[in-house]
Amino acid sequence: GTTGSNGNAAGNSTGSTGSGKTIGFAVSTLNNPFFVAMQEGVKEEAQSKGVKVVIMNGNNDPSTQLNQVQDLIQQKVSAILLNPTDSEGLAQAVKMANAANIPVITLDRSVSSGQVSTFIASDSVEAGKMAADELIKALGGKGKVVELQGVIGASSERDREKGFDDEIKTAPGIQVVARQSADFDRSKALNVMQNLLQAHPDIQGVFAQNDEMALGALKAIQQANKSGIKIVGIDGEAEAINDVNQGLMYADIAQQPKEEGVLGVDKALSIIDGQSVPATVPSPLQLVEKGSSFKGF
Amino acid sequence: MANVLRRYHLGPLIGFLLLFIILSIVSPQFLTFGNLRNVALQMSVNTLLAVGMTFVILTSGIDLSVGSTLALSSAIAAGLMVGHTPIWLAVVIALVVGLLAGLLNGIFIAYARLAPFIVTLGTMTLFRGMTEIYTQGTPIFNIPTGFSWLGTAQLAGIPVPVILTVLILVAAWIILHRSIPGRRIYAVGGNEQVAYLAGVRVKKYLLLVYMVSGVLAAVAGLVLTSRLGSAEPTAGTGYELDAITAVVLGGTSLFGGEGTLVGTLIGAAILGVIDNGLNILNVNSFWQDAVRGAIILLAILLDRKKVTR
Amino acid sequence: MANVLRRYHLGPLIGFLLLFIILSIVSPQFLTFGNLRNVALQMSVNTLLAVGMTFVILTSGIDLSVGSTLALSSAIAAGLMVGHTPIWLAVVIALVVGLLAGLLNGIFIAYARLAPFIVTLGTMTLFRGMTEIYTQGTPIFNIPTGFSWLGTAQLAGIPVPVILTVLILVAAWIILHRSIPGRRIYAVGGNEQVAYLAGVRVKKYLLLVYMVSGVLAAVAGLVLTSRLGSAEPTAGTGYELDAITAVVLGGTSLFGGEGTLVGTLIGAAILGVIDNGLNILNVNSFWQDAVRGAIILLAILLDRKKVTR
Amino acid sequence: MSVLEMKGITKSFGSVKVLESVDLRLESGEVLALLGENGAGKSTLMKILTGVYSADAGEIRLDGQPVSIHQIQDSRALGIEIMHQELSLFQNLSIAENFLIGHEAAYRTGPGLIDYRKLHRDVAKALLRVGLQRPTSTPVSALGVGEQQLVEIARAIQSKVRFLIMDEPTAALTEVETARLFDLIRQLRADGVGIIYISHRMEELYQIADKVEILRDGKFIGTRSMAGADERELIRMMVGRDVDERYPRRDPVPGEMLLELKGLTTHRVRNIHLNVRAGEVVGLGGLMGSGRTEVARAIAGVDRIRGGEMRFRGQPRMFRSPGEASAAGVAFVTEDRKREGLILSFSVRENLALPTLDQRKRGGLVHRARERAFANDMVHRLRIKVANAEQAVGSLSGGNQQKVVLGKWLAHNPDLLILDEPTRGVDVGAKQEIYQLINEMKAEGKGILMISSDLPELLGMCDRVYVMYQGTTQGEVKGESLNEEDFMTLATGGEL
Ligand SMILES: Nc1ncnc2c1ncn2[C@@H]1O[C@H](COP(=O)(O)OP(=O)(O)OP(=O)(O)O)[C@@H](O)[C@H]1O
Ligand SMILES: Nc1ncnc2c1ncn2[C@@H]1O[C@H](COP(=O)(O)OP(=O)(O)OP(=O)(O)O)[C@@H](O)[C@H]1O
Ligand SMILES: [Mg+2]
Ligand SMILES: [Mg+2]
Repeated sequence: GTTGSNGNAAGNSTGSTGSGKTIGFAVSTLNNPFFVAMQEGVKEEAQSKGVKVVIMNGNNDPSTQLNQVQDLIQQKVSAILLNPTDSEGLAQAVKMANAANIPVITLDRSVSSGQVSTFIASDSVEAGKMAADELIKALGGKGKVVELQGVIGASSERDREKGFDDEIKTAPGIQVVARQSADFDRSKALNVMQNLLQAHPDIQGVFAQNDEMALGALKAIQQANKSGIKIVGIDGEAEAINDVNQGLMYADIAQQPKEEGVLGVDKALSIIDGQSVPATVPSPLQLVEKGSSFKGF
Repeated sequence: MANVLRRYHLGPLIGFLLLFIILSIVSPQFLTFGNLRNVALQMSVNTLLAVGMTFVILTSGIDLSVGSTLALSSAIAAGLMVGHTPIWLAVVIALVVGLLAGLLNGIFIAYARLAPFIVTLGTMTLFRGMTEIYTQGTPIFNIPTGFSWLGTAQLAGIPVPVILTVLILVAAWIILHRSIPGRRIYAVGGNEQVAYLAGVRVKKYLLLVYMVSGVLAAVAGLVLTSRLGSAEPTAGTGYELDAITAVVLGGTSLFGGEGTLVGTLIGAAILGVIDNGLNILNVNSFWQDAVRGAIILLAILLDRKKVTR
Repeated sequence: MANVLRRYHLGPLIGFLLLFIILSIVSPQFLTFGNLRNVALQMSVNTLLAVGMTFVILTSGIDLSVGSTLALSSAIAAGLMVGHTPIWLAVVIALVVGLLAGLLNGIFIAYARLAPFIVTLGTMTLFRGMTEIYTQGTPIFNIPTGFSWLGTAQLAGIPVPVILTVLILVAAWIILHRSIPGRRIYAVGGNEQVAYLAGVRVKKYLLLVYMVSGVLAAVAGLVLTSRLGSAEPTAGTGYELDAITAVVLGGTSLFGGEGTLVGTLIGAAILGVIDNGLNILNVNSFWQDAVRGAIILLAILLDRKKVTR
Repeated sequence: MSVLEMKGITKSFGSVKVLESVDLRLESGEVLALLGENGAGKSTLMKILTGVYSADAGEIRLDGQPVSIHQIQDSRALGIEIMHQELSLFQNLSIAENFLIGHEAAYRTGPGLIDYRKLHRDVAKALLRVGLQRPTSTPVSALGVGEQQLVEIARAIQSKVRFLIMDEPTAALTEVETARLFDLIRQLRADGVGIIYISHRMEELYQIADKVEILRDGKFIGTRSMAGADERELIRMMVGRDVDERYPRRDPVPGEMLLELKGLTTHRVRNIHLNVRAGEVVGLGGLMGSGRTEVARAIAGVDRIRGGEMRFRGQPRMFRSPGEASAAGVAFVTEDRKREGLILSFSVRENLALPTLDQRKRGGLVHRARERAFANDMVHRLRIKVANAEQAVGSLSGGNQQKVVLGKWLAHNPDLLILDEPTRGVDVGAKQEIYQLINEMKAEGKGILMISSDLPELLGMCDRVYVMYQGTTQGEVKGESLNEEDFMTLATGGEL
């Protein structure tokens, strides 16, 4: 099966010389369609460019990912695409790669220290800010909203919350009546939202820090037979985009993970070829509102 | 005295009632029909898993794979429904998947005589992996709307999942507490060796409890999928711990042979009420875990009795 | 025969060697000094936790709180270091925090006679919550570089965490397998009542094992923090399961009184090698969980023996 | 009239041959005693007969026809019931539910539900037969050892049994219950039930058995008709040598006052008065459930003392834990070896060494060579039948397990030794050895408090005996009155 052929492929190539270069891709998790899409981008682009890619899933644990980067260094890959589980924790990994002279490109999230060749991302703080702007617009600057938080302590949770909180303050008419965590999880969001609807039957808006939670909140609202509550999510999952287009969600701040993956491979090849690349490569956020032709991942 | 306490589950019950009363006082929204209905609805998935877990733990086993079984069976059901398989057939297939998952655990445990903890830890990872492969890491949505009845409809104002859970609880109660197989399960958990000497087919009953747990995990998965309208590859992650917590909070011994379904229900209710209360009181997210942990510790302190372990 | 198998850990050892040989054949990178050093380094945190867990499980207990204790103690240490507390003092305080965490578990379990599973489940949530409150959900970084020695330096080509782990393993081995307290820990796990009647101060030893587990969790936390250069509020989540898996894979009975540290080391090595192997073989991510689960099941099948449970 | 025969039964556990071509023949309406030393293979033979183990060779015939018994259900279908030597009750279930498991067919109603009313009615009747006055819904865990033994007896005879095997049914019973049991056995015999009866109490065999079959080291030695069989000959056949004098009591040389109880009261016993001097063996007797064990537990620091006074070596003392008692020089040999005496996952060596670990240490470490030497010595001294001291204690025969329990406390070299049923399930030869040990300790000036349900033993070994009745000391028999009549008068609540 798949496992066997992968094993052989890895077994046949020692080092990174010859026509086929090997690059490593350390992804924070594949338990989330966002990163699955990023992986798709990396794989497809690598295939079309004829390079081999070694993919490692960090399962959202910084030390697991640190171990995996060590393994990549050990395998002497030509470049490492790093989608860090955490900005601070993976700095150490980047320093180790620096010491081994392997270029590192960070995707979606960067690291707080160590030398990164380039950083390709959409800005999570900015995404939070855009979500706040959408809610302000939707509610005409007045009303009660709730915020569904991701896993407490996860960097995406912190950044999106920061962007949202700072921006929502600019509309004094909007009151954030509850901030509760649903761990970026759809079924938890369903329960949490049901509970919040009990406590605050009069809310008019929901900011969900990712689309999974937005979709869970939507179910809770539908099942409570409420209407008119504006939901804004972040990510750009196909299911959420679909719901935006049907008017079920108000808006989505879409990132383009597949694009980030593609860019990552391209920049890595440039660096390997000795070309210079800019320190940051933006992967623009896409505001999706009803009627947009944007396709999600 | 200790016996009375145990028989009427006074320990866990007092914990539950205290929580209930405190929440009723501090939150005006708590003690409303709508909110209690919500709590019951939200408890249903964990209660279903905890019922199966009670069977398993009574034999001094454990089933860590329920969360993954839930994910696998519901992903397969959702995939089939999206592929236009009739709903009833997809449901039956999901139940069969749950049954087979339990059967696999049971064979390893009853026939290969391996430790339940490590077997179900292995299958937990295996079934999760199978779910990831099947879904390719992406949620399955656009499930036919007909299927949403199970998770979202109400009969006489009571959500269908709640009714289903109550029916299953009653059936399980009759089996465990009134039927011959039920007494044999207690016997196996009390002392496997003695049960064997008394002529109980120990292996058969070990197999049985894991199959019950697997099927109930599939039922829980169907309820969850129907509520969400989608099947997630990550669904049910960590649910095994919640189910075990409910069982143990309810006074069932992890060493087998002692415990009741009523206790399990109370345990699940304690957990359900904690989560609901934290949300409606809008307790700061940073504080929630600390509060939840402290309440669990207080609840078991109230139920202090000679070593449950 | 069964005895020989058990004494020399042939079951788990065969599993480990098979894995090792297969990986050496299919991957040219596996059997290199650099890679094996990596594996050893990567194993160190789990091995430290698993050593403490072995003490606990030998008394038929369990400690689910180790991951949270790890997070709490290292967050506090990191916070202190960032606040200019001398490194040695911050380290000592972290160890004391681990000790106190274990003490709290131990008091609930030894003196209040509550079930270890549910107690440590409560403290797991409580300590995690305390970490979240302390860190306000944000990683603590900018830790003085002097502290990075512990996690990143090498002595004679061997990483410091590996040396530390080996030293602790040896000390723990002497205590468990050669000392009088060790024998008493086994006795408490074998039959608490008998041990008590033979004059063993059961409560003292129960307290002790949880304190050992707490301190080792703090040590593991310091190693991890030093390796990462930052302390994360989510650090250690789920590590308890890995530690328990290592212990049980190593042949220790969850029912207490039986098992060895050598077994635990082999168990941890199996897990370490699986993860390393899956990575260097570049196994498709969606397939990794399924493969990992299947390997765990195969490893225990190889160790098939009379009920461990 | 049927005949049950076992022919050429051979069985090994690993490399150890436990039974070698053993024959057995049992007819309806007869009581066959099975006699043999600890570890001779009696229980193993019975387990083969009931399908718990399968024989490596040999066959079982019923009325001349070979029958195949490979699992427990097979023997039960043939009407063979067994009461195992080790208590086999579910501690977590009620008395009634213990009757149910294994006999579900009789109480099935509807689709697999339980006819609890019929169950409780039947169980109440069965308890009445054995004279146990407890509600049928009592959890077994709340019963004393003796009471549990009665429950097992009641359970074994409830069904339609053709052949009944009783593996040491009286080990935990006193005279009164034993007498009632013998009435039951006679009744069953009259009803045509064939009974195999295993016991280490020789005098019982004369009371109840028709024939006796002797095993030694897993080999068939011979059968005798019980009437007129010579006890010395039986013992010689069993142990292979002569065992003299049944109760080798020595004259006491009472010394210092070791233990005095004045009005001692706990949650189960009250107003206990007794004393033990150095150099004497003092008995504590009474009927089952009279509270003997509770007195011992209170002295040894297991149960809390709620009233009265206890003096040890003249000083008022109450031990708060067994550890404290043991440090002060009190050793307590408990009666229930599985629950309180042995760690089954430990080897013989580790069990023997447990209470005295501190005596063989080097730094904080176990002095392994000395521990091994000690264990080998103890195995030798008590003639514990094991391959070596590393053998798991769980695989020993019942009597040998009992010797391990005794051995671990002998090593402690206490001033006061409390023995609760020290010879339960121990064979005659080994009993003699235990008696010798008791006498040696006595000669060394130790005080011994001995509880035994074996009345001849109690009267034969002790210098004087306190008799308990319903949780209190009713009186003392010594000198002239050290006899069964006076003992029983006190034990049943009378006055001397
Ligand atoms: N499961 C087992 N595994 C290994 N050895 C065993 C096992 N069961 C019994 N033995 C051994 O077989 C021998 C016979 O044991 P058995 O229990 O039949 O003796 P017994 O005659 O009933 O003795 P007792 O009078 O002490 O009850 C003993 O040496 C014992 O150690
Ligand atoms: N756990 C318990 N719960 C309730 N009653 C108990 C318990 N343990 C013992 N008893 C009762 O306490 C009384 C005295 O105990 P016990 O039977 O141990 O006395 P004994 O004279 O040593 O008799 P035995 O022959 O059973 O050893 C008995 O009536 C017994 O049934
Ligand atoms: Mg026997
Ligand atoms: Mg007694």
